Amino acid sequence: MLIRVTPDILVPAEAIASVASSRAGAINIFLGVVRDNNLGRSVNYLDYEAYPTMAEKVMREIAEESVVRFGFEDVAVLHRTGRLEIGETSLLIAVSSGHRAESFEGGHWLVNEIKKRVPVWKKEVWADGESWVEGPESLGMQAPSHG
Amino acid sequence: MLIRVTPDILVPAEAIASVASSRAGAINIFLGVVRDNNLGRSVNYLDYEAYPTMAEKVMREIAEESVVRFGFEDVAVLHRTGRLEIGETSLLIAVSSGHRAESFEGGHWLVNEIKKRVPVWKKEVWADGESWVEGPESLGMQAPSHG
Amino acid sequence: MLLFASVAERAGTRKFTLDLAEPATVGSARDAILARYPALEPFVHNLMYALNEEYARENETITPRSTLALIPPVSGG
Amino acid sequence: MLLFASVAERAGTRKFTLDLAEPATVGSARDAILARYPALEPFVHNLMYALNEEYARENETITPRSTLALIPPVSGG
Repeated sequence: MLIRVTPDILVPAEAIASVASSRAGAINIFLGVVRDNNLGRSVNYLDYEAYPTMAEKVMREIAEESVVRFGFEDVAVLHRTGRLEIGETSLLIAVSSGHRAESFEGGHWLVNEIKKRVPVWKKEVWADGESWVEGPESLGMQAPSHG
Repeated sequence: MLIRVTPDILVPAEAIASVASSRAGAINIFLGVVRDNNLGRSVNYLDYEAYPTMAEKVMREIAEESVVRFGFEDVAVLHRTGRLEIGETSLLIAVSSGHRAESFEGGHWLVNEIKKRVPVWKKEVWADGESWVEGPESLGMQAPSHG
Repeated sequence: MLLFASVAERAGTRKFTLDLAEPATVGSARDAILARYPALEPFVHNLMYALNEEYARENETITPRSTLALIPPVSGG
Repeated sequence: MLLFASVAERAGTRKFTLDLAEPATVGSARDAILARYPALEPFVHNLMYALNEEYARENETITPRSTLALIPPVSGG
Protein backbone atom coordinates (compact mmCIF):
# COMPACT_ATOMS: atom_id res chain seq x y z
CA MET A 1 0.00 0.00 0.00
CA LEU A 2 1.76 3.12 -1.29
CA ILE A 3 0.79 6.21 0.76
CA ARG A 4 2.72 9.45 0.37
CA VAL A 5 2.52 13.20 0.90
CA THR A 6 5.31 14.81 -1.06
CA PRO A 7 6.44 18.04 -2.72
CA ASP A 8 7.71 15.99 -5.69
CA ILE A 9 5.94 15.40 -9.00
CA LEU A 10 3.47 12.49 -8.89
CA VAL A 11 4.20 9.76 -11.44
CA PRO A 12 1.21 7.59 -12.45
CA ALA A 13 3.46 4.72 -13.56
CA GLU A 14 4.82 4.36 -10.03
CA ALA A 15 1.34 4.09 -8.52
CA ILE A 16 0.20 1.66 -11.23
CA ALA A 17 3.23 -0.58 -10.67
CA SER A 18 2.65 -0.50 -6.93
CA VAL A 19 -0.90 -1.92 -7.18
CA ALA A 20 -0.14 -4.57 -9.82
CA SER A 21 -1.40 -8.04 -8.89
CA SER A 22 -1.88 -11.25 -10.84
CA ARG A 23 -5.41 -11.43 -9.37
CA ALA A 24 -6.34 -7.97 -10.70
CA GLY A 25 -8.44 -7.68 -13.85
CA ALA A 26 -8.93 -3.94 -13.48
CA ILE A 27 -6.80 -0.99 -12.42
CA ASN A 28 -8.39 2.42 -12.02
CA ILE A 29 -6.24 5.53 -11.73
CA PHE A 30 -7.46 8.99 -10.87
CA LEU A 31 -5.52 12.23 -11.23
CA GLY A 32 -6.69 15.42 -9.59
CA VAL A 33 -5.27 18.11 -11.84
CA VAL A 34 -4.89 21.87 -11.44
CA ARG A 35 -7.50 23.55 -13.66
CA ASP A 36 -7.09 27.01 -15.15
CA ASN A 37 -10.40 28.16 -13.68
CA ASN A 38 -12.67 27.63 -10.68
CA LEU A 39 -16.23 28.89 -10.31
CA GLY A 40 -15.82 31.25 -13.24
CA ARG A 41 -12.57 32.77 -12.04
CA SER A 42 -9.23 32.37 -13.83
CA VAL A 43 -6.62 30.58 -11.68
CA ASN A 44 -2.85 31.24 -12.00
CA TYR A 45 -1.64 28.43 -9.76
CA LEU A 46 -2.47 26.58 -6.53
CA ASP A 47 -0.48 26.30 -3.34
CA TYR A 48 -1.08 23.13 -1.31
CA GLU A 49 -0.29 22.85 2.37
CA ALA A 50 -0.59 19.64 4.42
CA TYR A 51 -0.25 18.39 7.94
CA PRO A 52 1.97 15.72 6.42
CA THR A 53 2.25 13.09 9.14
CA MET A 54 -1.46 13.21 9.94
CA ALA A 55 -2.39 13.40 6.26
CA GLU A 56 -0.52 10.17 5.55
CA LYS A 57 -2.16 8.55 8.58
CA VAL A 58 -5.67 9.50 7.41
CA MET A 59 -4.89 8.52 3.79
CA ARG A 60 -3.80 5.10 5.03
CA GLU A 61 -6.96 4.70 7.13
CA ILE A 62 -9.15 5.56 4.12
CA ALA A 63 -7.15 3.23 1.85
CA GLU A 64 -7.49 0.37 4.33
CA GLU A 65 -11.21 1.02 4.65
CA SER A 66 -11.54 0.91 0.85
CA VAL A 67 -9.85 -2.50 0.73
CA VAL A 68 -12.47 -3.84 3.13
CA ARG A 69 -15.42 -2.12 1.42
CA PHE A 70 -14.52 -2.85 -2.20
CA GLY A 71 -12.23 -5.89 -1.97
CA PHE A 72 -9.32 -4.15 -3.66
CA GLU A 73 -6.14 -6.11 -4.24
CA ASP A 74 -4.10 -2.99 -3.47
CA VAL A 75 -4.37 0.79 -3.26
CA ALA A 76 -2.01 3.74 -3.75
CA VAL A 77 -2.74 7.29 -2.58
CA LEU A 78 -0.30 10.15 -3.19
CA HIS A 79 -0.86 13.85 -2.54
CA ARG A 80 1.47 16.57 -3.64
CA THR A 81 2.19 19.78 -1.69
CA GLY A 82 3.63 23.18 -2.53
CA ARG A 83 3.11 25.32 -5.62
CA LEU A 84 1.37 23.49 -8.47
CA GLU A 85 0.99 24.94 -11.94
CA ILE A 86 -1.98 24.47 -14.29
CA GLY A 87 -2.05 20.88 -15.57
CA GLU A 88 0.03 19.44 -12.72
CA THR A 89 -1.29 16.55 -10.64
CA SER A 90 -2.16 17.23 -7.00
CA LEU A 91 -3.77 13.88 -6.17
CA LEU A 92 -2.94 10.46 -7.61
CA ILE A 93 -4.83 7.34 -6.64
CA ALA A 94 -4.64 3.84 -8.11
CA VAL A 95 -6.69 0.80 -7.15
CA SER A 96 -6.51 -2.77 -8.42
CA SER A 97 -9.45 -5.16 -8.23
CA GLY A 98 -10.77 -8.36 -9.70
CA HIS A 99 -13.40 -6.64 -11.82
CA ARG A 100 -14.01 -3.19 -13.25
CA ALA A 101 -17.23 -2.13 -11.49
CA GLU A 102 -15.70 -1.95 -8.02
CA SER A 103 -12.56 -0.25 -9.38
CA PHE A 104 -14.68 2.66 -10.63
CA GLU A 105 -17.09 2.75 -7.69
CA GLY A 106 -14.40 2.32 -5.05
CA GLY A 107 -11.99 4.69 -6.75
CA HIS A 108 -14.66 7.38 -6.69
CA TRP A 109 -15.44 6.68 -3.03
CA LEU A 110 -11.74 6.93 -2.20
CA VAL A 111 -11.36 10.34 -3.84
CA ASN A 112 -14.49 11.66 -2.11
CA GLU A 113 -13.28 10.51 1.31
CA ILE A 114 -9.80 11.93 0.76
CA LYS A 115 -11.29 15.31 -0.08
CA LYS A 116 -13.49 15.20 3.02
CA ARG A 117 -11.06 13.89 5.64
CA VAL A 118 -7.37 14.40 4.79
CA PRO A 119 -5.77 17.50 6.39
CA VAL A 120 -4.62 19.23 3.21
CA TRP A 121 -5.52 22.77 2.14
CA LYS A 122 -5.24 24.61 -1.12
CA LYS A 123 -4.86 28.29 -1.79
CA GLU A 124 -6.02 29.60 -5.15
CA VAL A 125 -3.86 32.32 -6.59
CA TRP A 126 -5.42 34.58 -9.23
CA ALA A 127 -3.98 37.54 -11.13
CA ASP A 128 -5.48 39.95 -8.58
CA GLY A 129 -5.53 38.07 -5.29
CA GLU A 130 -5.60 34.76 -3.52
CA SER A 131 -7.80 32.73 -1.20
CA TRP A 132 -7.64 29.60 0.89
CA VAL A 133 -10.29 27.20 -0.32
CA GLU A 134 -12.29 26.14 2.73
CA GLY A 135 -14.04 22.80 2.46
CA PRO A 136 -13.93 20.22 -0.29
CA GLU A 137 -16.19 22.00 -2.79
CA SER A 138 -16.55 25.48 -1.38
CA LEU A 139 -16.04 28.83 -2.99
CA GLY A 140 -13.25 29.82 -0.63
CA MET A 141 -13.23 33.16 1.13
CA GLN A 142 -12.96 35.23 -2.05
CA ALA A 143 -11.01 37.93 -0.22
CA PRO A 144 -8.39 39.65 -2.36
CA SER A 145 -4.94 39.45 -0.80
CA HIS A 146 -3.37 42.45 0.78
CA GLY A 147 0.12 41.36 -0.26
CA MET B 1 -8.73 11.85 -29.56
CA LEU B 2 -6.27 8.96 -29.43
CA ILE B 3 -7.86 5.75 -30.79
CA ARG B 4 -5.71 2.70 -31.54
CA VAL B 5 -5.82 -1.07 -31.97
CA THR B 6 -2.27 -2.36 -31.76
CA PRO B 7 -0.16 -5.44 -30.98
CA ASP B 8 2.24 -3.20 -29.03
CA ILE B 9 2.37 -2.70 -25.26
CA LEU B 10 -0.06 -0.04 -24.03
CA VAL B 11 1.60 2.81 -22.14
CA PRO B 12 -0.64 4.74 -19.69
CA ALA B 13 1.59 7.83 -19.79
CA GLU B 14 0.91 8.21 -23.53
CA ALA B 15 -2.86 8.12 -23.03
CA ILE B 16 -2.68 10.52 -20.07
CA ALA B 17 -0.58 13.01 -22.02
CA SER B 18 -2.98 12.78 -24.96
CA VAL B 19 -6.02 13.88 -22.89
CA ALA B 20 -4.27 16.66 -20.95
CA SER B 21 -6.15 19.97 -21.00
CA SER B 22 -5.85 23.17 -19.00
CA ARG B 23 -9.63 22.98 -18.45
CA ALA B 24 -9.43 19.48 -16.92
CA GLY B 25 -9.57 19.09 -13.16
CA ALA B 26 -9.84 15.30 -13.33
CA ILE B 27 -8.31 12.53 -15.39
CA ASN B 28 -9.54 8.98 -15.02
CA ILE B 29 -7.57 6.08 -16.44
CA PHE B 30 -8.73 2.48 -16.66
CA LEU B 31 -6.57 -0.53 -17.41
CA GLY B 32 -8.13 -3.86 -18.31
CA VAL B 33 -5.50 -6.35 -17.17
CA VAL B 34 -5.04 -10.09 -17.79
CA ARG B 35 -5.99 -11.90 -14.58
CA ASP B 36 -4.54 -15.28 -13.59
CA ASN B 37 -8.02 -16.78 -13.18
CA ASN B 38 -11.52 -16.54 -14.59
CA LEU B 39 -14.63 -18.11 -13.11
CA GLY B 40 -12.55 -20.35 -10.87
CA ARG B 41 -10.27 -21.58 -13.61
CA SER B 42 -6.55 -20.84 -13.77
CA VAL B 43 -5.58 -18.88 -16.90
CA ASN B 44 -2.15 -19.17 -18.58
CA TYR B 45 -2.52 -16.33 -21.06
CA LEU B 46 -5.04 -14.65 -23.36
CA ASP B 47 -5.01 -14.27 -27.10
CA TYR B 48 -6.84 -11.21 -28.45
CA GLU B 49 -8.08 -10.96 -32.01
CA ALA B 50 -9.68 -7.85 -33.54
CA TYR B 51 -11.30 -6.66 -36.72
CA PRO B 52 -8.87 -3.76 -36.47
CA THR B 53 -10.26 -1.19 -38.89
CA MET B 54 -13.84 -1.67 -37.69
CA ALA B 55 -12.73 -1.84 -34.04
CA GLU B 56 -11.06 1.56 -34.32
CA LYS B 57 -14.16 2.94 -36.04
CA VAL B 58 -16.47 1.70 -33.27
CA MET B 59 -14.05 2.83 -30.55
CA ARG B 60 -14.07 6.31 -32.07
CA GLU B 61 -17.89 6.35 -32.24
CA ILE B 62 -18.14 5.39 -28.58
CA ALA B 63 -15.48 7.94 -27.58
CA GLU B 64 -17.31 10.69 -29.47
CA GLU B 65 -20.60 9.69 -27.87
CA SER B 66 -18.94 9.86 -24.42
CA VAL B 67 -17.76 13.42 -25.10
CA VAL B 68 -21.35 14.44 -25.79
CA ARG B 69 -22.83 12.51 -22.85
CA PHE B 70 -20.28 13.41 -20.18
CA GLY B 71 -18.74 16.64 -21.47
CA PHE B 72 -15.22 15.22 -21.57
CA GLU B 73 -12.39 17.49 -22.63
CA ASP B 74 -10.75 14.56 -24.42
CA VAL B 75 -10.73 10.76 -24.57
CA ALA B 76 -8.18 8.06 -25.42
CA VAL B 77 -9.09 4.42 -26.15
CA LEU B 78 -6.42 1.82 -26.94
CA HIS B 79 -6.89 -1.94 -27.30
CA ARG B 80 -4.08 -4.42 -27.61
CA THR B 81 -4.17 -7.58 -29.73
CA GLY B 82 -2.18 -10.82 -29.82
CA ARG B 83 -0.86 -12.92 -26.97
CA LEU B 84 -1.06 -11.18 -23.57
CA GLU B 85 0.54 -12.58 -20.45
CA ILE B 86 -0.85 -12.31 -16.89
CA GLY B 87 -0.60 -8.72 -15.67
CA GLU B 88 -0.41 -7.16 -19.15
CA THR B 89 -2.87 -4.46 -20.19
CA SER B 90 -5.41 -5.31 -22.90
CA LEU B 91 -7.52 -2.14 -22.71
CA LEU B 92 -6.40 1.36 -21.81
CA ILE B 93 -8.79 4.28 -21.60
CA ALA B 94 -8.21 7.81 -20.34
CA VAL B 95 -10.73 10.64 -20.04
CA SER B 96 -10.26 14.23 -18.94
CA SER B 97 -13.08 16.34 -17.55
CA GLY B 98 -13.77 19.44 -15.52
CA HIS B 99 -14.77 17.54 -12.41
CA ARG B 100 -14.24 14.09 -10.95
CA ALA B 101 -17.78 12.69 -10.83
CA GLU B 102 -18.24 12.56 -14.60
CA SER B 103 -14.71 11.20 -15.09
CA PHE B 104 -15.61 8.13 -13.01
CA GLU B 105 -19.17 7.75 -14.30
CA GLY B 106 -18.26 8.35 -17.94
CA GLY B 107 -15.09 6.25 -17.77
CA HIS B 108 -17.17 3.32 -16.52
CA TRP B 109 -19.76 3.86 -19.25
CA LEU B 110 -17.00 3.94 -21.86
CA VAL B 111 -15.52 0.62 -20.73
CA ASN B 112 -18.95 -1.02 -20.64
CA GLU B 113 -19.79 0.14 -24.17
CA ILE B 114 -16.39 -0.94 -25.51
CA LYS B 115 -16.92 -4.41 -24.10
CA LYS B 116 -20.39 -4.59 -25.67
CA ARG B 117 -19.76 -3.13 -29.11
CA VAL B 118 -16.14 -3.26 -30.28
CA PRO B 119 -15.30 -6.25 -32.55
CA VAL B 120 -12.54 -7.79 -30.44
CA TRP B 121 -12.43 -11.36 -29.16
CA LYS B 122 -10.36 -13.07 -26.55
CA LYS B 123 -9.35 -16.68 -26.25
CA GLU B 124 -8.50 -18.01 -22.80
CA VAL B 125 -5.67 -20.49 -22.73
CA TRP B 126 -5.46 -22.81 -19.72
CA ALA B 127 -2.98 -25.57 -18.89
CA ASP B 128 -5.36 -28.17 -20.37
CA GLY B 129 -7.24 -26.40 -23.13
CA GLU B 130 -8.51 -23.16 -24.53
CA SER B 131 -11.76 -21.40 -25.35
CA TRP B 132 -12.99 -18.32 -27.16
CA VAL B 133 -14.86 -16.15 -24.70
CA GLU B 134 -18.22 -15.32 -26.28
CA GLY B 135 -19.87 -12.16 -25.06
CA PRO B 136 -18.61 -9.50 -22.70
CA GLU B 137 -19.11 -11.40 -19.45
CA SER B 138 -19.85 -14.95 -20.56
CA LEU B 139 -18.29 -18.19 -19.52
CA GLY B 140 -17.07 -18.97 -23.01
CA MET B 141 -17.58 -22.37 -24.58
CA GLN B 142 -15.52 -24.28 -22.02
CA ALA B 143 -14.56 -26.89 -24.60
CA PRO B 144 -11.08 -28.28 -24.12
CA SER B 145 -8.95 -27.87 -27.22
CA HIS B 146 -8.15 -30.82 -29.40
CA GLY B 147 -4.71 -29.44 -30.22
CA MET C 1 -16.25 -12.06 -46.56
CA LEU C 2 -14.36 -11.88 -43.25
CA LEU C 3 -14.52 -14.41 -40.44
CA PHE C 4 -13.12 -13.97 -36.95
CA ALA C 5 -12.28 -15.81 -33.75
CA SER C 6 -14.40 -18.94 -33.08
CA VAL C 7 -16.13 -18.70 -36.46
CA ALA C 8 -12.85 -18.43 -38.37
CA GLU C 9 -11.44 -21.43 -36.51
CA ARG C 10 -14.53 -23.53 -37.16
CA ALA C 11 -14.66 -22.65 -40.86
CA GLY C 12 -10.89 -23.01 -41.23
CA THR C 13 -10.72 -19.74 -43.14
CA ARG C 14 -10.65 -16.02 -42.37
CA LYS C 15 -11.28 -14.39 -45.74
CA PHE C 16 -12.90 -15.41 -49.01
CA THR C 17 -15.03 -13.97 -51.80
CA LEU C 18 -18.54 -15.04 -52.67
CA ASP C 19 -20.55 -14.60 -55.86
CA LEU C 20 -24.11 -13.79 -54.93
CA ALA C 21 -27.26 -13.67 -56.99
CA GLU C 22 -28.56 -10.09 -57.02
CA PRO C 23 -30.37 -8.53 -55.30
CA ALA C 24 -28.32 -9.81 -52.38
CA THR C 25 -28.85 -9.01 -48.71
CA VAL C 26 -26.87 -9.67 -45.57
CA GLY C 27 -29.23 -12.60 -44.93
CA SER C 28 -28.82 -14.18 -48.36
CA ALA C 29 -25.04 -13.82 -48.08
CA ARG C 30 -25.15 -15.48 -44.68
CA ASP C 31 -27.13 -18.39 -46.19
CA ALA C 32 -24.55 -18.73 -48.98
CA ILE C 33 -21.75 -18.81 -46.41
CA LEU C 34 -23.54 -21.53 -44.44
CA ALA C 35 -23.98 -23.56 -47.62
CA ARG C 36 -20.22 -23.41 -48.14
CA TYR C 37 -19.30 -23.94 -44.44
CA PRO C 38 -22.02 -26.07 -42.85
CA ALA C 39 -19.89 -26.32 -39.69
CA LEU C 40 -20.91 -22.74 -38.91
CA GLU C 41 -24.58 -23.71 -38.44
CA PRO C 42 -24.38 -23.89 -34.59
CA PHE C 43 -22.90 -20.38 -34.46
CA VAL C 44 -25.53 -18.62 -36.52
CA HIS C 45 -28.01 -17.78 -33.79
CA ASN C 46 -25.32 -15.74 -32.01
CA LEU C 47 -23.87 -13.86 -34.97
CA MET C 48 -24.02 -10.20 -35.79
CA TYR C 49 -23.07 -8.82 -39.18
CA ALA C 50 -20.91 -5.93 -40.29
CA LEU C 51 -21.24 -4.49 -43.78
CA ASN C 52 -18.31 -2.28 -44.78
CA GLU C 53 -17.31 -1.99 -41.11
CA GLU C 54 -20.74 -0.97 -39.83
CA TYR C 55 -23.11 -3.24 -37.93
CA ALA C 56 -25.89 -4.22 -40.37
CA ARG C 57 -29.33 -5.86 -40.26
CA GLU C 58 -30.13 -9.05 -42.15
CA ASN C 59 -32.38 -7.28 -44.67
CA GLU C 60 -29.72 -4.75 -45.67
CA THR C 61 -28.74 -4.82 -49.37
CA ILE C 62 -25.25 -5.93 -50.37
CA THR C 63 -23.69 -4.35 -53.42
CA PRO C 64 -20.75 -5.80 -55.39
CA ARG C 65 -17.36 -5.42 -53.69
CA SER C 66 -19.00 -4.93 -50.29
CA THR C 67 -17.17 -6.44 -47.33
CA LEU C 68 -19.38 -8.53 -45.10
CA ALA C 69 -18.02 -9.76 -41.76
CA LEU C 70 -19.54 -12.35 -39.44
CA ILE C 71 -19.22 -11.03 -35.88
CA PRO C 72 -19.39 -13.59 -33.05
CA PRO C 73 -20.29 -12.21 -29.59
CA VAL C 74 -17.52 -9.74 -28.78
CA SER C 75 -15.34 -10.14 -25.69
CA GLY C 76 -12.79 -7.35 -25.78
CA GLY C 77 -11.62 -5.24 -22.89
CA MET D 1 0.05 23.57 19.08
CA LEU D 2 0.00 23.47 15.27
CA LEU D 3 -1.82 25.90 13.00
CA PHE D 4 -2.34 25.50 9.26
CA ALA D 5 -3.44 27.33 6.13
CA SER D 6 -5.88 30.23 6.71
CA VAL D 7 -5.60 29.93 10.50
CA ALA D 8 -1.79 30.00 10.46
CA GLU D 9 -1.82 33.07 8.22
CA ARG D 10 -4.30 34.91 10.41
CA ALA D 11 -2.44 34.11 13.63
CA GLY D 12 0.93 34.82 12.04
CA THR D 13 2.36 31.63 13.52
CA ARG D 14 2.37 27.92 12.72
CA LYS D 15 3.68 26.32 15.90
CA PHE D 16 3.89 27.25 19.57
CA THR D 17 3.65 25.70 23.03
CA LEU D 18 0.99 26.44 25.59
CA ASP D 19 0.96 25.93 29.36
CA LEU D 20 -2.49 24.78 30.35
CA ALA D 21 -4.12 24.42 33.75
CA GLU D 22 -4.89 20.75 34.33
CA PRO D 23 -7.17 19.00 33.74
CA ALA D 24 -7.04 20.37 30.19
CA THR D 25 -9.31 19.44 27.30
CA VAL D 26 -9.30 20.21 23.60
CA GLY D 27 -11.90 22.88 24.34
CA SER D 28 -9.94 24.58 27.12
CA ALA D 29 -6.81 24.57 24.94
CA ARG D 30 -8.81 26.13 22.10
CA ASP D 31 -9.98 28.87 24.49
CA ALA D 32 -6.38 29.52 25.58
CA ILE D 33 -5.33 29.79 21.94
CA LEU D 34 -8.11 32.31 21.24
CA ALA D 35 -7.03 34.36 24.24
CA ARG D 36 -3.55 34.55 22.77
CA TYR D 37 -4.69 35.05 19.13
CA PRO D 38 -8.04 36.90 19.20
CA ALA D 39 -7.87 37.26 15.40
CA LEU D 40 -8.81 33.58 15.18
CA GLU D 41 -12.27 34.18 16.66
CA PRO D 42 -14.08 34.31 13.26
CA PHE D 43 -12.55 30.93 12.29
CA VAL D 44 -13.59 28.99 15.36
CA HIS D 45 -17.04 27.86 14.25
CA ASN D 46 -15.46 26.03 11.29
CA LEU D 47 -12.53 24.38 13.04
CA MET D 48 -11.92 20.74 13.74
CA TYR D 49 -9.24 19.54 16.16
CA ALA D 50 -6.57 16.88 15.92
CA LEU D 51 -4.94 15.53 19.05
CA ASN D 52 -1.72 13.62 18.36
CA GLU D 53 -2.70 13.30 14.69
CA GLU D 54 -6.21 11.94 15.32
CA TYR D 55 -9.41 13.93 14.96
CA ALA D 56 -10.62 14.73 18.51
CA ARG D 57 -13.77 16.06 20.21
CA GLU D 58 -13.77 19.20 22.32
CA ASN D 59 -14.23 17.30 25.59
CA GLU D 60 -11.21 15.04 25.03
CA THR D 61 -8.49 15.29 27.70
CA ILE D 62 -5.10 16.75 26.80
CA THR D 63 -2.05 15.41 28.59
CA PRO D 64 1.34 17.17 28.80
CA ARG D 65 3.38 17.04 25.61
CA SER D 66 0.28 16.33 23.51
CA THR D 67 0.18 17.90 20.07
CA LEU D 68 -3.05 19.73 19.32
CA ALA D 69 -3.69 20.99 15.79
CA LEU D 70 -6.43 23.36 14.65
CA ILE D 71 -7.86 22.00 11.38
CA PRO D 72 -9.68 24.45 9.11
CA PRO D 73 -12.07 22.92 6.56
CA VAL D 74 -9.90 20.70 4.38
CA SER D 75 -9.66 21.21 0.63
CA GLY D 76 -7.17 18.66 -0.67
CA GLY D 77 -7.49 16.59 -3.82
